[in-house]
Amino acid sequence: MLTEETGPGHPTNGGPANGTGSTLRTGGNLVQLISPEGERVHRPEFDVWIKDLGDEQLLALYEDMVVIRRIDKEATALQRQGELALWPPLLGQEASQIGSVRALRDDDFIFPSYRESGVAYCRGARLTEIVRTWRGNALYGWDPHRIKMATPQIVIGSQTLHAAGYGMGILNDGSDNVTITYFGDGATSQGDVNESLVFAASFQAPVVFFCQNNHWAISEPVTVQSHIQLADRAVGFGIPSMRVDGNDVLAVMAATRIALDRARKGGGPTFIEAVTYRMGPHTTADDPTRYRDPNELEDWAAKDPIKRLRTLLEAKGALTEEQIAAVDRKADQVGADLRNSCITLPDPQPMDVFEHVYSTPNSWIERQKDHYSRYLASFSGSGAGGSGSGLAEGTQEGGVR
Amino acid sequence: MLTEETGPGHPTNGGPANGTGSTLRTGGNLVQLISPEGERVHRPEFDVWIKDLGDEQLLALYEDMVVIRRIDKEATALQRQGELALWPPLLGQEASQIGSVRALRDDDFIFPSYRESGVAYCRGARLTEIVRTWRGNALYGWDPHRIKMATPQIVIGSQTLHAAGYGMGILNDGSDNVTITYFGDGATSQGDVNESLVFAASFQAPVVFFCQNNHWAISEPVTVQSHIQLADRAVGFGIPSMRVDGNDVLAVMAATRIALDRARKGGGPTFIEAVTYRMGPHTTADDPTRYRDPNELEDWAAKDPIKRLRTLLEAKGALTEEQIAAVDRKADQVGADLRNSCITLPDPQPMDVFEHVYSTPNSWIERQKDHYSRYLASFSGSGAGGSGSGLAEGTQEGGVR
Amino acid sequence: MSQLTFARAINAGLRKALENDPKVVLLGEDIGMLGGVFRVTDGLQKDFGKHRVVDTPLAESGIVGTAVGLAYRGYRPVCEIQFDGFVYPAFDQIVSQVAKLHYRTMGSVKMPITIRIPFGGGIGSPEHHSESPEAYFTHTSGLRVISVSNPQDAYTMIQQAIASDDPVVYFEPKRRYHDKGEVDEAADISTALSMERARVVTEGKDVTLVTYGPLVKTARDAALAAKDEGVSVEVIDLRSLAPVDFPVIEASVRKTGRLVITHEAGQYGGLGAEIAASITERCFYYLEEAPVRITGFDVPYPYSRLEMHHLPDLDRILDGVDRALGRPNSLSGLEG
Amino acid sequence: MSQLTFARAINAGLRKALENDPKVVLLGEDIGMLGGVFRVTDGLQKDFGKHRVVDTPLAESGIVGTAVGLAYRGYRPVCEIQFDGFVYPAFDQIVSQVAKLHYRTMGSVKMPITIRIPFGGGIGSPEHHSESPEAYFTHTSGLRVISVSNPQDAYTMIQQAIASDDPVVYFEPKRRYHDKGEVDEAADISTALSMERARVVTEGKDVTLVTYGPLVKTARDAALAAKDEGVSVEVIDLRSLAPVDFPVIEASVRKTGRLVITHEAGQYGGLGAEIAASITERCFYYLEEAPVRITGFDVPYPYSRLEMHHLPDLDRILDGVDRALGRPNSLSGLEG
Ligand SMILES: Cc1ncc(C[n+]2csc(CCOP(=O)(O)OP(=O)(O)O)c2C)c(N)n1
Ligand SMILES: Cc1ncc(C[n+]2csc(CCOP(=O)(O)OP(=O)(O)O)c2C)c(N)n1
Ligand SMILES: [Mg+2]
Ligand SMILES: [Mg+2]
Repeated sequence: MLTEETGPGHPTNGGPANGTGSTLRTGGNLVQLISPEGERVHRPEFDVWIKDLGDEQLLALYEDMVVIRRIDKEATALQRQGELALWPPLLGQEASQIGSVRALRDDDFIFPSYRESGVAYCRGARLTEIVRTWRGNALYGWDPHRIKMATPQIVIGSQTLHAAGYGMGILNDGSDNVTITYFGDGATSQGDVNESLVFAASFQAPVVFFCQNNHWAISEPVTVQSHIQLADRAVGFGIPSMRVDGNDVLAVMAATRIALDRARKGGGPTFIEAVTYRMGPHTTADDPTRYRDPNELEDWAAKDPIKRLRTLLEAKGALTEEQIAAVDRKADQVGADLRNSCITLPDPQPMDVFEHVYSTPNSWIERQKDHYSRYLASFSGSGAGGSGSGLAEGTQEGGVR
Repeated sequence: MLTEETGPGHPTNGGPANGTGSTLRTGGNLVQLISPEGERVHRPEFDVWIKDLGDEQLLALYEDMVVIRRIDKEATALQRQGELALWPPLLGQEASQIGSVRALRDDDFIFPSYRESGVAYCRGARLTEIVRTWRGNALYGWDPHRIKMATPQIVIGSQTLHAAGYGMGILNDGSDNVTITYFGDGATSQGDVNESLVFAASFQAPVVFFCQNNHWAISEPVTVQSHIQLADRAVGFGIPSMRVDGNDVLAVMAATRIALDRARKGGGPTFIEAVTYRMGPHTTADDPTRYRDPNELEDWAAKDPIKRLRTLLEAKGALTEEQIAAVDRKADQVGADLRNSCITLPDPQPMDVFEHVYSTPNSWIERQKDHYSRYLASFSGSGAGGSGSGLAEGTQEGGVR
Repeated sequence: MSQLTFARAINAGLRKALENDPKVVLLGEDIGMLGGVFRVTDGLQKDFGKHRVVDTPLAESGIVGTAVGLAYRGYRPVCEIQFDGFVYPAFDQIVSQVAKLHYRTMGSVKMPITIRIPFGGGIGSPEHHSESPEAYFTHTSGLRVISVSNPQDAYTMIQQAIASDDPVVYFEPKRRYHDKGEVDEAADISTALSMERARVVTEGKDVTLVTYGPLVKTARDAALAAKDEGVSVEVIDLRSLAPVDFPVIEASVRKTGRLVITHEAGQYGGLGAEIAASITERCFYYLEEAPVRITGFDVPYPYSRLEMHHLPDLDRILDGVDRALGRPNSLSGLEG
Repeated sequence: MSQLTFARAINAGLRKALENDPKVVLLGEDIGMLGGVFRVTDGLQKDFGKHRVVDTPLAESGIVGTAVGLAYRGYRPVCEIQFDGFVYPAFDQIVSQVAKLHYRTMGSVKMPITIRIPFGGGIGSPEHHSESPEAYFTHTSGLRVISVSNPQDAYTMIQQAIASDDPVVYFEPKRRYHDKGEVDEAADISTALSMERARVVTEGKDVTLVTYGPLVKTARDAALAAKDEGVSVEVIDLRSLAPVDFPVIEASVRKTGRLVITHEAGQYGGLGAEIAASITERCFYYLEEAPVRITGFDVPYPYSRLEMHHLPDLDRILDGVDRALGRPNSLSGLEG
């Protein structure tokens, strides 16, 4: 808890050595541990948090990023081919997603937005589970309790309050779990996100607020939401914050580890602004050429998160041609699996529409269900089941008619 | 607009000389220009904003505070006597209300909460207009357009968004008006208040956010809402803020003038935390002995806003016995007028219930109205009008029955 | 058996739930030290601690949104909304999260959240303190909505609501908080009447009168008054507003052929419309007259000196009974 | 006369309003440079400037709450809610402020705010993008609620809504955005049919079929199909959902004796319930059968590969018509 004396914007400085309650003030400067050119930048107070990462671990991070980019590419292609109804690309945000999710413990719970497919993949979501929502074959992706990650949240900002509540539950349990919630730059304007900061700060709940500032909320640049850095927002709630290069997987991981450690030790919430860029459209339904300067895209291409880790590893001699090829093969395999599991997804059954509205039978729904099954059964001509025709009206044979 | 370089919590320092966009950083220190003991404390950068106030003006502020305290006392008594259904006392917050409202121009618009009866009085609300809402004789107090002040807002925080929108309207008009919105410490937790800060900052709207931190939200101490100063909140939105002694009418006025000036000159919103204390219950329905340490009340009694101005004026020889008596007579007169206008308020007419739902006739309401007037007319026994009996069930004669 | 006020009965039910299940937590504004503005949670924080009975920051979306997170973590949160008119800031979390998460996750995530809302008028309060917003929730799939009319049900049904794996919105008729009634505190919630069931509280044969919450008392009084005039009114206390226990109403209407529904909420799209429509569908050939609705007017809740006009009372209900019976009434002779 | 898509017709109506009244301002997410996710505001920011067509921060309560403030300042704000499922964060501002301010201030403060909401399903979208929340608003006193079914009405009624001194919620059937129709851009909104009036769009004598928004087209198709079977269906496009123009429905039902209502929203407490209940009250002795409701199910909006089951279609409507006529139908033989 910050003391009264601390005043605005002055969370106590200090590295990890300070232990519980310590926090790093990043001020206006981005924390960056790998430059866009792939050089290792040293910042001792952050370096200490990633010193355990050897070549093997770095290679694994590289592989993760390559694989989730492939997932993204494949899913985008599937959407273009009509196999998915929609897809929200993560292109450009690989380091933010991988650096953060790989810092978590398996039993830490994640409350994502809709763009964290890479996080879900690392968390153990099956490929079918990742795509079926976007194919329109299910509302849900995976069982949140199995992989300790909620399903994609579409209502902007809602999930951050769930995280604050989950964190309050962790406190009640006396556990050292932490929960992390992902949200965008646009989301910071929603009342819910700000209320979540209030609750997490009030109860000192173990929550990591992970804001991926990808500079756009659909067509609105981040300056519509705020004229100052988003990282500053949290400070006004008494929550320490860090601003990191979101295209730098090491910086993201260091910051996330700092925040997790702080929370585990009872130090309460932390806010991380990962400064990154949405390289693709908002979703496959969007056309960014209507509102975005193509030069901006070029600038950010030069800061690519995968390229810079690759350059770093190559310079260290820690990434051979064979290793690159092996990673690409793995990515190809995942891409092929994704495609296959997508197009072979079984169609849902009509009566599924009534399942799981309630956890116990509900007289009103049961009656509606009964009536609809009678209705379907009345289509003598069309065999078992029948089907509605809301989209292609009047195309089917009449039932009892 | 703050630049990216400014970093968290560092609005540009500088006194009024800086002109547009200038703001005073108060840090952890309360701005105080009159000590609780009634001594004038000098802070040049604030003094300059009140240097035009001579003895006459100070006496007027004193009178205002005495009068609104009397209004409060009389209204509380009326409630105890069953003449008002409810009353939200302002006792202890006189300096916050007077220092701010008296800084405004007549054509600046006010969006209050429910506790700003003192503000309303100064603004020209009639005494009947102040009490009729609380008597249950009307939903509304006054015509907001007449006195440039919205009616009391009961839904916590809602009015702050109205202010942000009004401010956007001022910008569109190219006018140098400013709007001020009043809200409590508890309100700072509401999503709406935070969204209002987002909108005001985004559009640099001429809004003064006036937070009366009276330390309590009904039974909850301000620490439930925030562990750090509320003034710090705004800074994270890019809005400069000041923290002033809310029991010091001069400090409040100086700060409000600074904020107004800044807004008028296109400098955008400012947040003022007026640190004060709710000396009475939350409303007349509340019993603070259930949750509040009586010592706290004593401490704050020593910081009384009226007493300190009176001591200051007396020390200056600017407040004679006769002047004190004259002010008290004025207060007595206002108190008597208040009582009189309250108890003589005419009862509403039954059919008023249907008025003003829409601004033009609405077929559904017209029909309901017609049916209810037929129903009332059916009470042949009880003469014209009849009346429902929701509260005293079954007490009246049947109509057509 | 003890004599308890309505408020004390809910308090006793909450206490029982807190005792029986360590996962039950209460969240709300002023529910701790103060015991809630109506004292419904009086003494619970003292006995169960600040982690079980939580004074939250002043933000309703926050209260319900954090309850969702607590439910993810295995808790059974009970949220108090201080007054009916302050539930709307939480509407998004209720409608898009609480109500839909079970469906969204195909049953993986349960939302055993209870949202307590003191509702209705008649207490002389200012704006936003007397509303009847139940139809917003009954129209929301995924929620169960109940209301209680007497201390015994209040005691039992709050426990049933908390025990339910589905989210339940629990409407408390605030103007009855001080009414007393017998409460069997040993009542077992698993053998008590299910919270999905309605109850015939006064038997009758001429007219069926359906209501819930605060107006159950008024309806029973009306039935008594009607009896003096030789009209036998069957009063049904719905208890469950979503789903409504239609078989109970159906059985009654098949007997009486006449239906009156009364509630404080506005008529247009109120719950009475659903009941009138559904019963007309189910009992068309049994109905002697169109179902009659006696409700609050479709106006914002008026100031307190007018509220007795807005609220259905005994006489307005009896006028509706006359209408259902085809006897002379205030609208006699009106076409359509 | 020009051939315009639905979306272009609204765009033209907005343009006209912006031209005619400098106090009209548009607020919303992505409505500026992008022209809205459905391009309904395409080109308007370019032509009227950033102060008239405002890209707001991402917060719906903020959009509606600032619109209230703009209305205080004498503006006529038009808010765009990007999709139906995102209106709930603004619910409090709509229900407690927009709807009540005129009543609260006894007419001193007008709230000439229009809230545009693309609504309904059938476009294969993910969750929260296909809902039909109109009943929440029709149950809210102080609001006018309208929906449009064709480009001409879309063009005229958006202007009428903006010109209205009352707040209007304007529901746009998003799956019809690309449908084309004749639009007379010279149409005068003061002489055009009032937005409170319903319209008979297909005349008939056997059954009355009432609907609005996206299902008007479906209903007309159903009437055509029924004609082939010798059944004459009268289709009424409500246009105004609050208040409903009951006299038009009444007149039709007195003629046909049969009523079917269809909407995409869930049935329980949907607008269909009000219409069934009100028409039963007004036309009890003319009705040959109970009014029939053909609606979306009372489930959260399902994922897109199931939505064709959820949405009423031609066949389900015809099954309802059979039910209203007492002809064999899918529920024949069911008791009650
Ligand atoms: C409450 C709500 N309002 C509007 C939308 C429509 N919408 C979907 S994504 C989006 C922009 C989100 O931007 P940001 O938070 O920056 O996340 P990003 O998409 O960049 O990851 C909007 C407005 C929504 N999903 N929820
Ligand atoms: C949205 C909403 N929630 C709850 C309430 C009930 N309530 C009325 S006043 C109040 C406390 C407000 O505290 P604060 O903002 O500090 O203002 P103060 O009363 O101290 O002036 C509460 C919880 C309300 N009026 N509105
Ligand atoms: Mg973004
Ligand atoms: Mg306070």
